[in-house]
Order: sequence, then structure tokens, then C-alpha cells
Amino acid sequence: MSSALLYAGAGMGLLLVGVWALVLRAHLLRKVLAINVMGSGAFLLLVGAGAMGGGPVDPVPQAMVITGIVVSISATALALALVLRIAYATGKAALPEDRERDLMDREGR
Amino acid sequence: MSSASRPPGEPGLLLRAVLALLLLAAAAGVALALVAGQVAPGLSGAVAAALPDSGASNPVTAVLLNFRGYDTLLEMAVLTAAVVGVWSLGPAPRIRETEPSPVLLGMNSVLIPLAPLICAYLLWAGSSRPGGAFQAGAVLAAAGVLFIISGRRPAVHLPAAPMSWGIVAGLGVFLAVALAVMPGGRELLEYPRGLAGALILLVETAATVSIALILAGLFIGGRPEDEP
Amino acid sequence: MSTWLAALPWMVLAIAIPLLGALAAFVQPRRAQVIGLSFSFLTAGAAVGVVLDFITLGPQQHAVGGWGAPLGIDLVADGLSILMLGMSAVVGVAVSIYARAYFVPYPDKAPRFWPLWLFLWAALNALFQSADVFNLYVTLELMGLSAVALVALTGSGPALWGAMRYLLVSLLGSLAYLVGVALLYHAYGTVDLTLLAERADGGLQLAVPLGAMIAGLLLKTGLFPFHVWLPPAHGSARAPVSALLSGLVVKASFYLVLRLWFTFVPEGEGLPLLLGCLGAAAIFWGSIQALRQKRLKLLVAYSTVAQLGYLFIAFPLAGLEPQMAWSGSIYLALSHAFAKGAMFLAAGAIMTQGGHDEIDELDLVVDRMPLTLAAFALAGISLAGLPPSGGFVGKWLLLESAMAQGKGIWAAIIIVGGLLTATYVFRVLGFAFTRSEHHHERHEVPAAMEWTALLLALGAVLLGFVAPWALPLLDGVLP
Amino acid sequence: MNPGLLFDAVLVTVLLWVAWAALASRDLFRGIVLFIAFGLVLSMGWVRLGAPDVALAEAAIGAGIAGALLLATWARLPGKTEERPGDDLEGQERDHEQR
Repeated sequence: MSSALLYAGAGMGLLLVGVWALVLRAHLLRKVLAINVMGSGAFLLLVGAGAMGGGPVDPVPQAMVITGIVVSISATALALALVLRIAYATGKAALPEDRERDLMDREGR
Repeated sequence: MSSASRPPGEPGLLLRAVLALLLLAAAAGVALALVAGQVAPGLSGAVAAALPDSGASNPVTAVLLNFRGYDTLLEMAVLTAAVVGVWSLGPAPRIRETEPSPVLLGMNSVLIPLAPLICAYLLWAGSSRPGGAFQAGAVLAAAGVLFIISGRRPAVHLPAAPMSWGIVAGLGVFLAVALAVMPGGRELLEYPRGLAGALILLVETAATVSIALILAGLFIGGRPEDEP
Repeated sequence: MSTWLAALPWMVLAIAIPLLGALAAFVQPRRAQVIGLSFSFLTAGAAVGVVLDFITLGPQQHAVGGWGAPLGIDLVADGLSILMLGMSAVVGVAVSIYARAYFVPYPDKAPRFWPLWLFLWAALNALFQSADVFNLYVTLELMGLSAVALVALTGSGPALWGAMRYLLVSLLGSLAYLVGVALLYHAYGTVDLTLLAERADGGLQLAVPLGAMIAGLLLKTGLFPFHVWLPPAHGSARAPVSALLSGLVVKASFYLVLRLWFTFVPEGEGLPLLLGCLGAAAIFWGSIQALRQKRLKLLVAYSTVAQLGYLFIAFPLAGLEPQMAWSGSIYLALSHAFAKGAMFLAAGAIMTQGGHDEIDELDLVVDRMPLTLAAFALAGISLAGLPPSGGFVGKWLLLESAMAQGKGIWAAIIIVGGLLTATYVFRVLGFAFTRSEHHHERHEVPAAMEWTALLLALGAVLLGFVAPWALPLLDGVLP
Repeated sequence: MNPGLLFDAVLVTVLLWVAWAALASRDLFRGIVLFIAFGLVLSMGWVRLGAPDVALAEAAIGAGIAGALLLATWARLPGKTEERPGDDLEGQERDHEQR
């Protein structure tokens, strides 16, 4: 078992946790957090799986991850701006199918 | 409320079970694909071989701004499109002026002047050591964010026009360089021999300024008020 | 004079021009309409340049940075790419002309629409030409973010919800795709499609990443049962935006599914059958929902769900007759882009005229807007697959392929789906010819809006006539 | 087991735990703070993977900018009560205005 495999596995774990929360948590901010955790998981998988062969550190997946991090902050910023507009327009930071739910956090309403 | 154990609208046991099964299956698939079969050697050798011609001695910078510079170009487009999208949602929500805490003000008086220095170092170091445009831009933006939330600023009347020119400068300069090298039978982004280092620095500097402005613009959360 | 024109790098310009246009329209918001429209024409011109290059010189390749795969990123324009580029150019120009007239009453929206639409167009052109799976991820994200922002442009609660759900689904799909990219790089040490095709040797190491990527793309395409995000997003967007989303954006992720499929040619019967069944389910579910809608734009959006189903019928039919089945599917995608674009543009014109889009309150709209109604009817003819439209050619190829293999069940699905389509189109036309009891406001509709819808719908019909020239372009692309 | 691998194992465990806690906690503010911590732990992981450039980007953008954006959004959410957790942390964003 190598460190690279360990980190790739952790990436997979983060993806699972992220999807779980994305589907089950109602508050839109939480869904944005979930997407970000998933993104980090995919990036870990990219670098970790790429490094499993050993040898010198491969810069290509690293550059891809930096690209990915910037793409992900762009998406996060747009998502957060949307969350805020939804909260202002409808009074609740949730999608219509989740509006009946207790948002399970103190800042829900 | 139908039952005490499950509030209305709360996802049921069936959904959770199906989701868990799907996720476990996906995880098993990925795990098998990871451990089964060969692991390819990757591209570190190819990058090392081409590094002397790339105009940067940090391999990651070489990949980001030369070998796979086209990815970075489109990534700048994504970042710019995000701020265009955020601005399109409406004017920025106003931030209420409050008396900032003395701790924050004290911290800021050290951090804000320091940020451009760190930024310049990261930008300069990027070609040979870890660092580069994105990290440097983020540090500069962080200083801007501290400035915005510290309340020690002239009223939030951000002039839209210079800000939007600054926002597009990164992608604009990158595109201009990418296209300007083409005459003479070269491909998009194919830097002429010997000019790669200088052009990369030019692109990175413009990108740093834009990234800082874009990240700060994203933080404001909407378009400046004088923007039509 | 044509020598220097022919020497221009059209593939690159088709991506660079819309990007420059987006920047220009953003920094000059007061002149966004003029800038946007001019750059739309230039972008379409560049796409035509790529198509002409292909016709005269064959498939084109461009090694960005001069490195070439695997170190660099390659752009490739083959027959499939140029059909998609051409489709985007025609629909894009029509929507741009329409949008210029449409946004005149909304001076606050116009400067927002143009940069986002040009970013979206750049992403589409980049996506159709990229031969690098990671680069494709970046183009997918550029496309997704600008499309989401365009939906949110409407500004109302439902549109914001639609945009948010669309964003989450789109990001989830991209991440699934990215997992596939990571596993491909792990196993084969490259992200270039051509090299991957050479190195991929089947087995789990190919099946798992391919499964992840296709699943993510199906989510973005909105194939049943992943369609739930689609009608709210497409139905609540501004009319030109709906036309772009239904006409072009969903085609981009479908194109990518095809590209991966043609590159790796997965073995086995299970997955194609599953995709075909989902397609059939989409046809029935989407059509029935379309029949039940009260609002015209939602009807058209559910029709997209149904028509996307048709595109996947080719998968179970491609085993023995790949050429015919794939040609049918691709041709359906093209004609759907024209027809659905025209339908949304027509729906937008009707909405502008009457201030609403309730189907049973259309109130003799045919008297006031004969051109728009003609556009809707012509687009409906293509959607239902009636001759001589492009939709007819596509469905005919699928039918013939099904009959040649004795797979009558798929033929039956195609025919029943066509009847359902005709039913909901005629339902709209019926109300357009009857008088309503209620009084409605009436507004002037710019002629440019009516004519672009009509011309685009005519394009969908004319596609049926150009099929003998268009289909051979796919030679060498299909497996 | 060599010490490097042991360290990695601990780091990965902490990473997964922080991620889970950030997504599962009842309190949204706590979730965001944990998410920022997650970014910092992750950037340590990038250093361990031999990717210092990524570590810098993760710390600056993934934890720093994303954290600031999340906190700002959270602070601007409408309909908040006065006694919210961590009132003294982000004292500047105390705008309860509704648009």
C-alpha cells in the first residue's frame, strides 16, 4: 500500500461523502459545500492515481488540479450568488422540492 | 407533521438505501479500476525533456502556461464568465457599514501592505519555484476582501468601467499573445524561440491583476451600481 | 483574394472570436447589442471557414502550442465536429438576430445577455473541436456556467430555482466526467483521445472511467430519468436562451457521448440496450408530459425531453447497421437543433405579443402572427418526422436500420413517438385557430423575431433536402 | 509501517472526518468553518503528495477565497436571528438587510 493509493482512496471517500450530502441536505449553501468537497475528492483522485506508479512527481495532473481549483471557485462563486438571490426572492435558501424541510441548521429560515 | 421520526419532506429510508447502494457500487468500480491492471508512467519524462524550451523552470508553471496553456486560457475564460454571470444577477448587495473591530484593523494594517509584496514574490517565484499567477492573484484578492470587510474604505462606489477593463485584461492579454505569435506558420500559443519566458511573464502578470480583481468582484456578489 | 482567407486558422478563430466578442461586449455594456451581433456574424463566419476547410482539404488538426499530444493539446475538426459547428453557426446567427430585437424592451438585460452568449458559443466551438479529455472538461464547465447564468437572467424565483438546480446537476455531471479523466490518465498516461484510442485495451480499466464519463454526460444531456432539471430551466429562461439551451447546449454533451463511444467502441450488448430503453422511456414520458402542459414554453421543453430520447435509440440499433443508425441519430440531433430553436423563438414571439403563453388562451393568434404560426407548424413537421424535413430523414434512417435487423419493437417506438409529437403540436395549432373568451393585451412584435423563427424552421425542413450532401461528411467518423 | 505512511494515514483520516463533519453538522456556520479547516488539511495533503504549487493554490483559493465567499454569503442570508453562533468572528458582515 502506497501513500498515493491512500490519497486516491481518500479522494474516492470525499466523492462519496459529497454526493451523499448533495442529495440529502436541503440547505443550498450545504449543497455548495458538498460540491466543493466532491471537487477536492476528484482532484485527489487525479493526482493520487497518477502518482501510483511511483517515479518522479508528474507535473501534468498537478497543473490540471490547479486549473480545476480555479474552475471550481468560479462555479462556487456563481452558485453562492444564486443562493443569495434565491434566498432574497423566495425567503428560503432551498430548492422548491426541499422548501417543506427543516433545513437542519440554525440559519435555515 | 405526519410522524415524529420523519419530518415532512425529509428523504426516506428507501432513497437513502438506494443512494448508498449506488455509491458503494461506484466506489467498488473505481477501486477495482485503480488497483487492477497496469499503471501508466505519466508525462513527467516528457515534461522534463521539453522543460528547457518552455520558458519556465518550474515544471508545473511550464505545463500551465506553455504545454497546456490552452487549458489555462479557457480557465481564464471560465473565471471571467463567472464574474460576468454574477454581475448579471443584479447590483451588488450593499454591505452595511459598521465599526470594525480594532483587532481586525490592526491585523489589516499589517496584512494589506504585505499582500502586494507576497503577491509579487509568488508571481516572480512561479517560474522557478512553487507559486504563480493564480496563487499571487488570490493573495492580492484576499487583501482586497480584507479591505472591503474592514469598513475602512471610501463608500462602496466601485467605478465599474476601470474594474471591468481590469477584469478582462487577463484573458484579453492571454488571447492577444496566443494569437499574436501565430504569424510565421506557428500554432496558437506557440511562443517563438527565446521569447517564451518573457511572454509567459507578461501573460502571468496580466492574469494576476485580473484574477485579483475578479475574485474581489465575485466577493462583492453583484455588479457595481453605476454599471447599466 | 481567397488565398489569404483560406490561409487563416479558422479552427482557432472560431474559438477566439467569440471570446474577444464576449470581452468587448462586457467592457462596453452600452454598445453590447451592436458588438454582440457583429461578433455573432464573425463567429459564424469562422465556423463556415472551418467547414469549407474540411470540405476542400479533409479533416484538420491543430496542435496548440506546437507540442502535439501527449504533452500538448490537439484540436481536431472531422466530419462530426464540422456538422456540430455548422449547426451552432446557423442556430447561433438566427438566435442572435432574434435576440437583438427581443432585448430592445429590456435595456438592463441586453448588456448581460451578449457576453454570456458569446462565452457559451466559444465553449461550444471549443468543445466540438477538442481532442483532449481534460480540455473537454474545461470547455464543459465554461459552457455550463455561462448557460446557467443565462437561465438566471430572467431574474424571477422559478428561473433562479431552475438555474440553481441546473448548476448543481451540471457540476455533478462534470465531476463524474472528471473522475473518468483521472482514471484514464492513471491507466494510460495520456488525456489525448487519439492516443487513448490506441492504448485502451478494454476491461475494467476502460469500462469504469467510460461509465463515469458517460453517466456524467447523460446527466448533463437530460436523458430520462435525469431529465427533471431540464423543463424548469429551459421553460423559465428567456426565449432566445431557451432556444440556445434546447437547440445547442444539450447537443454538446450528447456529441461528447458519441465522441467517446466512437473513440472506444465499447463491447457488449447491455449498455446500448439500457441507453435505448431510457431513450424509449424519455420519448413516452416527455411526450405525455408535453401533452399535459398548460404553458407553451413548458410544452416545448418537455418535447425536448422526448426528442432527446430519439437520439439514444441508435445505440441498440448500431450493432449490425452502425452507419445507418448513427447517421440517423446525428441527423436527428441537427434537425432538432433547428426545429426546437425555431419553436422556442416562435413561443417567445407569441409571449411577447400576448404577454402570456397559456396554450388554451392563444385566441386566434394565427390572425395576428401568421409567420410565427407557420414557423411553429414547420418546426412541428420536422419534430414529428414528416417528410420532407430533416427530422424525417433522421427517423427514416433509424426506422430502416431497425427493420433491416428485424427489431420491430424499436420501429414501433419511433412511429408511436412521432404520432405523440404530432398530437401535441396540433393541440397548440388547434388553440391558435380558436377564439378565446377572455380578453388579452396585444403588443407589437418586431418583424425580425417572426422572420428568424420562420427561417430557422424552414432550415429544419430544408435539412431533409441536403441530406445526400451532409451525410457523407460523416464517412470515416462512424465506427 | 514507516512514519511517512503513518502520517499520511492520520492525515487522510482527519481529512475525511473534517469533510464529513462539515457536511453533516447541524449548524451551518460550523459547517463553513470546518470546510475552511478542510481546505487547510487538504493543502497539507498536497504537500505530502509532492505538489507544493497545488498546496499554495488550495490554501489561497480553496480555503481562503472560497471560505471568505461562503462566510460572506452566510452573513448576508436573510431572516437571521440576533443570537447566531460566532457573532464576534465575522463582525463586519452584520447586515440583516433584506433586499
